[in-house]
Amino acid sequence: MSASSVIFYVISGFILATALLAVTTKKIFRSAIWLLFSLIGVAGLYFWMQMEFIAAVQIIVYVGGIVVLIIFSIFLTQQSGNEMQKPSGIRTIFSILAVCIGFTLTYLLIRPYIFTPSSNTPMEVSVKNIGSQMLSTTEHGYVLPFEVVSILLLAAMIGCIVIAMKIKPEEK
Amino acid sequence: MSEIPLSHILLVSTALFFIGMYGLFTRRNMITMLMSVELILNSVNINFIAFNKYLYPDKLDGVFFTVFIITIAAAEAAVAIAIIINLYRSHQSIDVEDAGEMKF
Amino acid sequence: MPTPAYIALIPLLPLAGFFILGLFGRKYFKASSGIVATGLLLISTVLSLYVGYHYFFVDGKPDGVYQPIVALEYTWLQFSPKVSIDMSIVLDPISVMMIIVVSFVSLMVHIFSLGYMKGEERFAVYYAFLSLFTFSMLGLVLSGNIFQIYIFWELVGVSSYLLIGYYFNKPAAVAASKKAFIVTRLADIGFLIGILILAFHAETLDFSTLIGKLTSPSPELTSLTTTSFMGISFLTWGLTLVFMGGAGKSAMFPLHIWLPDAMEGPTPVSALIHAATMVVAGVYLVARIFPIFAISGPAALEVVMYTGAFSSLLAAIIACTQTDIKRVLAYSTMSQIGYMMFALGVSGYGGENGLGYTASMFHLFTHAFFKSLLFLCAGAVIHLVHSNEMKDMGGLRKFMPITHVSFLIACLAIAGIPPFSGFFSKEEILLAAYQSSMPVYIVGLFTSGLTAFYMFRLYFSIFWNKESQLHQPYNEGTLSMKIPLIVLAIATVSTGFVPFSTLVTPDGKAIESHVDIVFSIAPVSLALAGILFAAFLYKKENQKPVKIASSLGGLYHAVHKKFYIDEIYLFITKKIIFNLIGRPAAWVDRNIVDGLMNLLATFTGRTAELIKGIQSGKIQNYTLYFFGGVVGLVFIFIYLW
Amino acid sequence: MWNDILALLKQELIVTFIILILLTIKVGATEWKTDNILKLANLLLLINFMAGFVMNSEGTLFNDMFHTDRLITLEKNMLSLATLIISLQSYDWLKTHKHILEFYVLMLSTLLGMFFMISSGNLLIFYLGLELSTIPLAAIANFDLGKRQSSEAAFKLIISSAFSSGLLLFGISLVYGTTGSLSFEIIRQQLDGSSLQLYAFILLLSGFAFKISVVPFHLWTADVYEGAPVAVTSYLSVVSKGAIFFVFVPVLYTVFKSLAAHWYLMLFLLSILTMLIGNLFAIRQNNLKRLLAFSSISQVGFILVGISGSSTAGSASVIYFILIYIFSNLGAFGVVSLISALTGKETIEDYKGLYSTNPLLSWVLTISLFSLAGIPPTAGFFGKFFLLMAGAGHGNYELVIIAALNMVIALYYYLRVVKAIFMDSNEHPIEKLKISILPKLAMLACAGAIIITGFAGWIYDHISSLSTGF
Amino acid sequence: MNLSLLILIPLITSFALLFCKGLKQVRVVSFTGALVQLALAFILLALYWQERTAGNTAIMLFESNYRWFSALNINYHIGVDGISIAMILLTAFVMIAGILISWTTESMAKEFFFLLVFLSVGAYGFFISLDLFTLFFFLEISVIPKFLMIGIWGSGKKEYSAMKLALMLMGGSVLVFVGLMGLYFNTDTGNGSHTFDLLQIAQMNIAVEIQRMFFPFLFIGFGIFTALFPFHTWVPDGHSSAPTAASMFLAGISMKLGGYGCLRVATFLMPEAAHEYSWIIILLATIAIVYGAFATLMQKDLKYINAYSSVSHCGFVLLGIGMLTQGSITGAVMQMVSHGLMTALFFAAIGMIYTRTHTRMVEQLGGLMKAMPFISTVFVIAGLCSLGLPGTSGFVAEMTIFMGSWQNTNTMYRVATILACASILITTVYILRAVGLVIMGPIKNADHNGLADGTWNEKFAAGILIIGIVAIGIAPFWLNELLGPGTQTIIKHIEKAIAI
Repeated sequence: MSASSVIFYVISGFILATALLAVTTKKIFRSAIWLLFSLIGVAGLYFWMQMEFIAAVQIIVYVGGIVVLIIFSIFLTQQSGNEMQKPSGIRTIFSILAVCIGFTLTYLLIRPYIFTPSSNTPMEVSVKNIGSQMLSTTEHGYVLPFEVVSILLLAAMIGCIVIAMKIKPEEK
Repeated sequence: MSEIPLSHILLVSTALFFIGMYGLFTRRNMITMLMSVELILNSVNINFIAFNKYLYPDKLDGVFFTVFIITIAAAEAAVAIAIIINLYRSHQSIDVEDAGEMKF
Repeated sequence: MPTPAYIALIPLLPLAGFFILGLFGRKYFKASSGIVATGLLLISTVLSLYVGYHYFFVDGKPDGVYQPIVALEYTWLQFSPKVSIDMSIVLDPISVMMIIVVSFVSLMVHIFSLGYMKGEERFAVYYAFLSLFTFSMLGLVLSGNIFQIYIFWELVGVSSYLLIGYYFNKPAAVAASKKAFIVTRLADIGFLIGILILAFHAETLDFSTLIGKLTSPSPELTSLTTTSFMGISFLTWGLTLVFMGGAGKSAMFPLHIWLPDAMEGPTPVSALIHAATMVVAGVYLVARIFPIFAISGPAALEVVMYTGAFSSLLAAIIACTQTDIKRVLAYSTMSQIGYMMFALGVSGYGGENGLGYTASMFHLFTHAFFKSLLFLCAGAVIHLVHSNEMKDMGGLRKFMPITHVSFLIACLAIAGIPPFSGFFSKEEILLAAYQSSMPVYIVGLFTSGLTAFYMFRLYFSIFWNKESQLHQPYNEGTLSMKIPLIVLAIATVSTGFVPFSTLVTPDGKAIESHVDIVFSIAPVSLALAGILFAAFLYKKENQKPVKIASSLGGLYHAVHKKFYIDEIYLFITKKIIFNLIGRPAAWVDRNIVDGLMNLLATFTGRTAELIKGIQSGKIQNYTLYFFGGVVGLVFIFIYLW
Repeated sequence: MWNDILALLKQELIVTFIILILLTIKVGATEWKTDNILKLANLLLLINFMAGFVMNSEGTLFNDMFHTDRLITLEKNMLSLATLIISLQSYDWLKTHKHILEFYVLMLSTLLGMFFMISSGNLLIFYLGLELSTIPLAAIANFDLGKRQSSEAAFKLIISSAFSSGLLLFGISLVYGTTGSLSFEIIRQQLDGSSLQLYAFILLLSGFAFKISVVPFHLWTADVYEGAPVAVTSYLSVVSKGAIFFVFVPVLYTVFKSLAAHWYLMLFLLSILTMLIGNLFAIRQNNLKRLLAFSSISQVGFILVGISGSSTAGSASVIYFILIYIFSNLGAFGVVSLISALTGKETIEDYKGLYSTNPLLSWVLTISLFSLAGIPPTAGFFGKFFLLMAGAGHGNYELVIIAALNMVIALYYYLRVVKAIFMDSNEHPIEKLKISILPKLAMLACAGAIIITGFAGWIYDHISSLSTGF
Repeated sequence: MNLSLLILIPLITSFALLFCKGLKQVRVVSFTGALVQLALAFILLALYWQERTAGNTAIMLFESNYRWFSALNINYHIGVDGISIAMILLTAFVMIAGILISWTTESMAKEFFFLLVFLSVGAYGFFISLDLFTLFFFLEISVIPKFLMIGIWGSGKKEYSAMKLALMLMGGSVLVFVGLMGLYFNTDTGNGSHTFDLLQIAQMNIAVEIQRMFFPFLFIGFGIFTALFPFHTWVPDGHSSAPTAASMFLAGISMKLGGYGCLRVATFLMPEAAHEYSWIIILLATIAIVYGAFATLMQKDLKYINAYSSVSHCGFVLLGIGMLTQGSITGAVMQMVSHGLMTALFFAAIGMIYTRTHTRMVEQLGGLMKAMPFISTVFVIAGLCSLGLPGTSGFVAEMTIFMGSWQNTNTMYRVATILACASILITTVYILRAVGLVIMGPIKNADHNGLADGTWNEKFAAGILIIGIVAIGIAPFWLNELLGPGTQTIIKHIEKAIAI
């Protein structure tokens, strides 16, 4: 077993373990931190796959953005030290059942499938390539999705502002 | 990297997917539900990157998809958090069980 | 040869009367409606007498044999290319005889009613109904098509219903009218099915074609005789069922129960419908298709004979115990019609064998006059004492001499005392019976004695017996009431001398008339004995009848209660049909059939209530179900399928 | 190139332009009067709708990521029309609202998302369009800011749609993994019907099914419909649902054609479930919004029957039905939203005796409900008839029979409302409402369209001639 | 003649009604409309005779055919034969009577007349349709106005009844729909497209297996409309709760839609299946006849009496159709016309009684003949027609059915015929019971003494129906002749099919 594979298993183990902790731990703040670790682990996986750009985006957006947002909202809404309410028993059982069945099914379907890799020459995943394709309208151009997503972000922003704005008391 | 078969990576992503799903099913706190959703999206991202890397390295479809998913995840999280905050103002709780006023 | 147009007028004039009085009578003819109807009918009567004269003595016998003449024919309803109802007017000896009887008696009743019904609130309606009845009856007898006869048959039934129920606020009248209609309707179903059977095989509804086909060896006849149901050939079924219709209208056992009750109608109506005309429709019907009975369906004819004989006896026995004078008359009618029926039953076809037929028709003819006379007299009596019960009467001979004499004449006629008309017709009937069936002859003979007894029981009870309680000098009635009595009395005396056997025979050929003195001794002496016995019991007020009655005990009671036949019917209808079929049917409909529909609705609602928990309002459950759906689809479509 | 972009992206550009205008007003110095904003917005939407009729062209852009043709243009136009009607109907509600401009911006951005989604030739664009049409919608679902139910609805919407997106994405990733492309065209060629692809398809299908609320993916529907502002509910039930159908049908018919044997049976199963569950729940609803929510679920079941016809008739009948459904559902929701906005009353009990005070609203509601129930002479009859006919064309009469029987159950709850309006007496019926001219106009337009659309055979013929590609 | 006028005139009338103000205008408009329609129906009849005597032997006359949904080959195809004309005449008669009977409607008069006139659009359209789609369209159009009329202006448990009626009729039309689908997709016009055209389908030979499968849908579906046992339970509730005019229309015309459909669509287009299933039809029809009659015996509410008797009488229609002989089918159509007129008259009479006495229970009524002779006479006439008295249409129709049915020589079918014949006795019993209790006898309720008799409009309404009844009863040959070509076409079709 090479170092690369060892690293992979370590990262994978880390991702799954922290993710599991993130969804099971009782303290909400801890949960957020475990999530953070898990996301960093995913970023590690991207590094491992030599997708540095994606890894960077992962860290910037998730770790720097979303998790911080989440932590803020936790502070806004909750005493972080409190334990969370326990889920109802029956639902937990059913959830475990559903998740296990789902996982088994999915994996049983994925594993035997023989993926046929493309034989074309690989393209370098460089920031330059990504950048030029992102804004290109020609072959492999992603300008349209880019524009769509920008509108989406704009809309989401407006939505957030309207909703989360403090309502003045007399309006109620 | 090449010694690791694709299916192992897919195993990880699938596991992550269902861990996220488990969280979504069982977490009573709205914010933790949101976190579970992020896990799910991450698992999909791993899928895309792995497929792109292992199978179709000639194009960057998977990579781009991942980028857009990450963006959307951010937007979604933002809106969701805004809604949760709004909900918290009226319910004084972010327990999802309390948000079951409309039923049957 | 009379032209068709004015023959059609005979029934149509009363119909016009019905429409005029029915639509406008209430407003415009409140007082004059009687005159209008009577006037119209008078024209009809004159016309029918004229037609009768023409048919019998001028045109009817082109070559010594009376031929049916089709005066008018119009296709009314084409059922199929072959089978149609053709509205037609057929003149032959019996139809001509019948129109004379019907129009004449009806005219008398119309005239009588002018006085009798005077002051009634629904005077116009009464005459409208009376006109309708006359129309229907005339139409019936003139029919040349078996379905046409059925049509008028029903119309006669309904007008009878309307007339019986004329006093609609009297519950008894309502019940009686209902009963009459329902019982005759029951019989009519038999008639209808009989028609269906005969018409289907013979492929015609026309009488002459029908008779022609079914009396000669034809494929139609073969198909009727060879097909059978329950071991009896279709021909016999058909004829018997047609006879069932006749039995219903003619009040033959066991369909007679409506007739006595029908006396709830106004008395002139009883005279017209339940004595002279409608009740003989059954006899007329059998006579109409008599050749088929006689030539092809002897079995059915036997049914006719025994039914007639039994009914005649039964009715005579019951009549002896009744106290309502109209009911006595009603049972006597039934008995006399039984006579006519069995006379047909014992008759054969052709030549001298047709004596029974001739006798039956003769009796029908004479009976019409004397029986309507009896009823009208009874009407006059009731008009005076305002009661139908014998015990309220007695000694009326001084108060109403004309009525008294007329009644006596009629009684003598019905008892068969020569030289009154009844004697001649009855004599022929008994002779015919004697020639062909001894048991029937004996029954006839015995009945004839009984007839004399109960008629004179009636006569004595009304006009003799005790002294009347009436004291004030009393006018017997208006002129319009007296004239019909006198006319009918004259008719009763004279009609016996009509040479019937030369006019009305099954095959149209004249047969020799028999008035055999030797043969007459037995019936006449029996009748005299009956009269004497009645005089002995009822001439003076005494206790003898009561004693005899009590000595007979249960038998008397059974007879008095008309052998409980009514009760049996009531039991069947009220208890069995209403309670065991009607009520359960209604219940099943509301609770089972409809319940099933409602159950479907309830079931849907329940299911909806049951599954409402799915929509629990909890988002995590929703996602769980969501994923469950995915897993389900995967299971079904990847692993199972 | 630019000419192409201008021509083919015409509708999207117009919507974007409108968004920009509204944003300019928002950030501009002068404070606009509410009334004027509304009038301007409606005018712009009207222009948007009108523009859909002129200078239409067909073609593809961005190497097949975006494509449009006359059918797609028509579909977009239908959505524009629906948006216009909703905007007009919500006039009285919006007048009292503080964030009208934001509302319009968000609504139009979802519309834009739908346009892209319909025109997508690529899973990426499809996904982005889908999200663009969902996330802002969740935000405006929360626009009754003070109301708890509104936030609850928004939360349920966004979480469940995030979950469904997760599954959908997982499916897309598998499709990508097995076919190597995101382009519909290539996917179509690459499908080999293996179990994994079938699995991916099921995940994709569940994503679609979630959006159009097919049982058992429908559970969010009623709660969200009830809690959200009625304008948003109508939008959700008509526009976003319609948009998904517009993309669902071609995706099924072309991209997944090789899996037809499978998806046909899936649709069979799902449509039965959908109709049945939708109806059974609708039967016991007292809140009109909730009732309409379940009714719209069962309508989806009927549409699935039509889709299962998998032919030109299938596609044409679905599009035709959606056109009718837009009018019918908006007619019903329009009345409900007006009454809800002006009086706050939403239950069937409140509607008792409505006819005595508000005959116009009653008639519009009644006609709309009859159209939903599929009763002639309303257009719903024709729509349903052709849907089921398309289903029967496939030879599967069992499905048609079940669907037809479900129409009977559906009739029951529609008639319950009609009964309340016309037959029940009420001591305190809803008072006579003063309705502004624009909403009134919108109502009458709906009612008129409900009557006319059915009889105008050429509309169906036109749609049918456009969908001959399937 | 342009047959579309038959639809347009009521349509225009109903829309004109929407703009009317006040009861007076409403009355004038609706009455004028109905009158014009009646005139039109007679003109149509005259033109029809003219065409036929001129030797036109086409199956349908005055056809017109417009494309409607070309993509699906759906046309607006209309045309008439004698059968349709008879039904159109019936509708025109009942409509005018219905409008007159409702003359004094006070509450929401405009809506009432609107719905009433609108109902007739459905009936007219149904009877002239030659395209199954159009036919179905018009069939369904009439469901909802009935619901509204019963629910708004009805009495008793009106909402329940209205709902039941609407749902059951909808269930019926749903079955019809499935049947139509089955037919449509098994037709072939030669160029691969399917057709709804009645005449075209009649020319095709639909495979027997297909017929076997879809005939029951069509027959039961239409059967529900015409009170086929055991789907008749909407009839008693619906009829009894409906306002008078609606009851008249419902029993008089709506139920005939079903019979007409059974004949024109189910039997005509699928003769082999009709032949194969005829024993079931006859069984159900016989049950309906006998059982309906017995159930009527026990009813206490006048409207229930008439409603159940309608079940029984409509059983005759189905019996006639099931027997598949020309006579029986002619009889079935005659029975439809006759029952339409008769039951409308009956309901009119009951309505008149109800508006005055405010009760329909037989035990609370009695001796009405004294208080209101006109209404009572109408009641009696309706009753007599119901029990099949000669001179009324009931007799003609029933006898034609019996005669026709008897032509079917199967023993069991004959037993059915005999049972049907026997049922007229039960009919007699319940009719006389009702007449005896309500019309005759002493007056039970002293308040009924001073009640007014029929007003002019009621007299007119009853008169027009009685004229119809008597016109058929006295001169059935014209109806027979009118129906002849139509029934012959159908019977030829059936005979050809059976022979194969």
